[in-house]
Amino acid sequence: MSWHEVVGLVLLVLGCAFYGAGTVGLLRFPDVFSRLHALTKADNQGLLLICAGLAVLARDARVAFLLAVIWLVGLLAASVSAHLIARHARHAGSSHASKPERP
Amino acid sequence: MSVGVLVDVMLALALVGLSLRVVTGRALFRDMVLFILFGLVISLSWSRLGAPDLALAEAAIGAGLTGALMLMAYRRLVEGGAEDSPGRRRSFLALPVGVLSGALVAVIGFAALGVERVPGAAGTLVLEELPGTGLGNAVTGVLLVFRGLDTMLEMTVLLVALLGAWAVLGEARPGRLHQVDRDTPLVAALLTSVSPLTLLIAVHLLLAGTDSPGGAFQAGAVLTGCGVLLVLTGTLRPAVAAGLVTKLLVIAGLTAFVLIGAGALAFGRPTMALPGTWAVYLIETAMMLSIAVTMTLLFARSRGLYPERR
Amino acid sequence: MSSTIVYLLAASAVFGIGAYGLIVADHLMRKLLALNVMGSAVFVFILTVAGVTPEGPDPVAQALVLTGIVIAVAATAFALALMVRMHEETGLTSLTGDDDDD
Amino acid sequence: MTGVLLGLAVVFLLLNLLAGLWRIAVGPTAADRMLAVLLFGSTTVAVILIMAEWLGDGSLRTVALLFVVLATVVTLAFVGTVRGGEGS
Repeated sequence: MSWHEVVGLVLLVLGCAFYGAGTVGLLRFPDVFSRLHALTKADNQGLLLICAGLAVLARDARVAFLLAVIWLVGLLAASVSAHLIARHARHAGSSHASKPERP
Repeated sequence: MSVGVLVDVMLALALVGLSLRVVTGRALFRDMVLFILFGLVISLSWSRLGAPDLALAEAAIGAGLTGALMLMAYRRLVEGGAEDSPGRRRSFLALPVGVLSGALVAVIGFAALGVERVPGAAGTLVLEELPGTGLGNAVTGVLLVFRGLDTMLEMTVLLVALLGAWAVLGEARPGRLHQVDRDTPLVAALLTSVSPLTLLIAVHLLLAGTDSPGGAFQAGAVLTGCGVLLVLTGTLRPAVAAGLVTKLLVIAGLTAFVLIGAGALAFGRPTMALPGTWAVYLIETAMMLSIAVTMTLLFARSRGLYPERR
Repeated sequence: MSSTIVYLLAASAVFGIGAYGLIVADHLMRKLLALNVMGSAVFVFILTVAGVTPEGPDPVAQALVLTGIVIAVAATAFALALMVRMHEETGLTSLTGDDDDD
Repeated sequence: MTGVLLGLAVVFLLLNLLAGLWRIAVGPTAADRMLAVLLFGSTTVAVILIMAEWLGDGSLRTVALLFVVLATVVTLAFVGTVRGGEGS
């Protein structure tokens, strides 16, 4: 295994760890907003690390550029989505713990 | 290779589990959300099976558009006072029918897998003949060159679906869409950055589609995503009547197909024989526009759209 | 080869589940969900059974499924329009006529 | 070696997806479910990107790009569907 494979795989594993943490947060945290907090870390940081790792593995400027674009757009989409959902949740008045079942 | 099979098994389990929850769930909204995830997993399966053309279409349509369509229809039902009834019919037939039809599919599948592959099968023939068409993507080749008639008829189906939807549309009610609040600047930022990007990707898919994964359907689906985004944010508003441009765009794909396909007859060539790569690009562009406009109208549940004036 | 069998079994199971749901469902939206699930199962089935060429799955099967995906969403959109209109006219969301029984 | 590790990364992320389904099953609010969908979508993008490297199919990166670009459609449809304050 050459150095770039090692570096790429390490970044990839770190990214996966962030996703794992995000999932744990989604499952274990008590209310919408703290879950949101956990999840956005996975979205931003996890995807960044995975993209960086894959770019190092691929060793191709075009691929690296595409991965950068994917991460940037993903960042934008995730922030807007998270913002909209948080607003929605606040309007729905579910800021404290859980409310009974109903879409 | 065993890791590959492990991935396959996980995807398969996710598919079965999700479909089971979608079908037997007790809250309609939740089941629609699960259905969206089902589309995501199907898209992952296409990626895994080595069919990026399908993964592209599924990502835009299966995971995005169908889900958005259902959520909007659900919204209208709730607005109209419909109850989210978990209603379920008791039927002694249901379980046996489900089990038997599943078993039947499995039996047919295993029988089909057991049949020995002959060298002249359609797929290999296509790959053999492909260099003669000037196209590099076998799927696009099948869609436009080898089975052009099917694709033309598909455009007809799309048109009929739209006409049908127009026919059942209420008279004076151009779908009242509930727009997303626009007082948050993020939505505007999203629109200004994402909609040009979707256009770019659509054009890229269209042009790349002759040689690599992509093509009119995928490009049309992406463009539909852009249209739906604009409708959802209220940038495009439903109109009561269809304008001339809208009507022309809706029939553009079918028209291009008929003109070029039947025009071949006038020059003494077989029907649907395309005269060259330029014809492929022309038809694909027309199809992309038709698909995008038709689907966006189906989504907005209106006869036309007009841009919001501010 | 074994992945083919995995996806074939999954497609069969999902198809059966969809068929079950189609019969059991009362709400039209739920019937539509079941129908779409069945459709996806058929797509997976077609692609797995069609076999592979050196350049990925059989291109004819891929074109067939691609067509199918687009038709399915068009049909779904039409069915949803029909359902919404029916609800506007009659206030019902199921074909049995009695929404409330469970 | 690299291939196996990439495959294992895919397996790990798929396990995350399966675990996230639990949040959708229990809710309790619609917003919770949409959050899970958000994570689901993001994880799907990561899985497809890793698959592109793993299976050596570069066109899968376009699929991933499409996913991130259209990820907001469903969220917007959701926010437009389930009105704030309507929840129960």
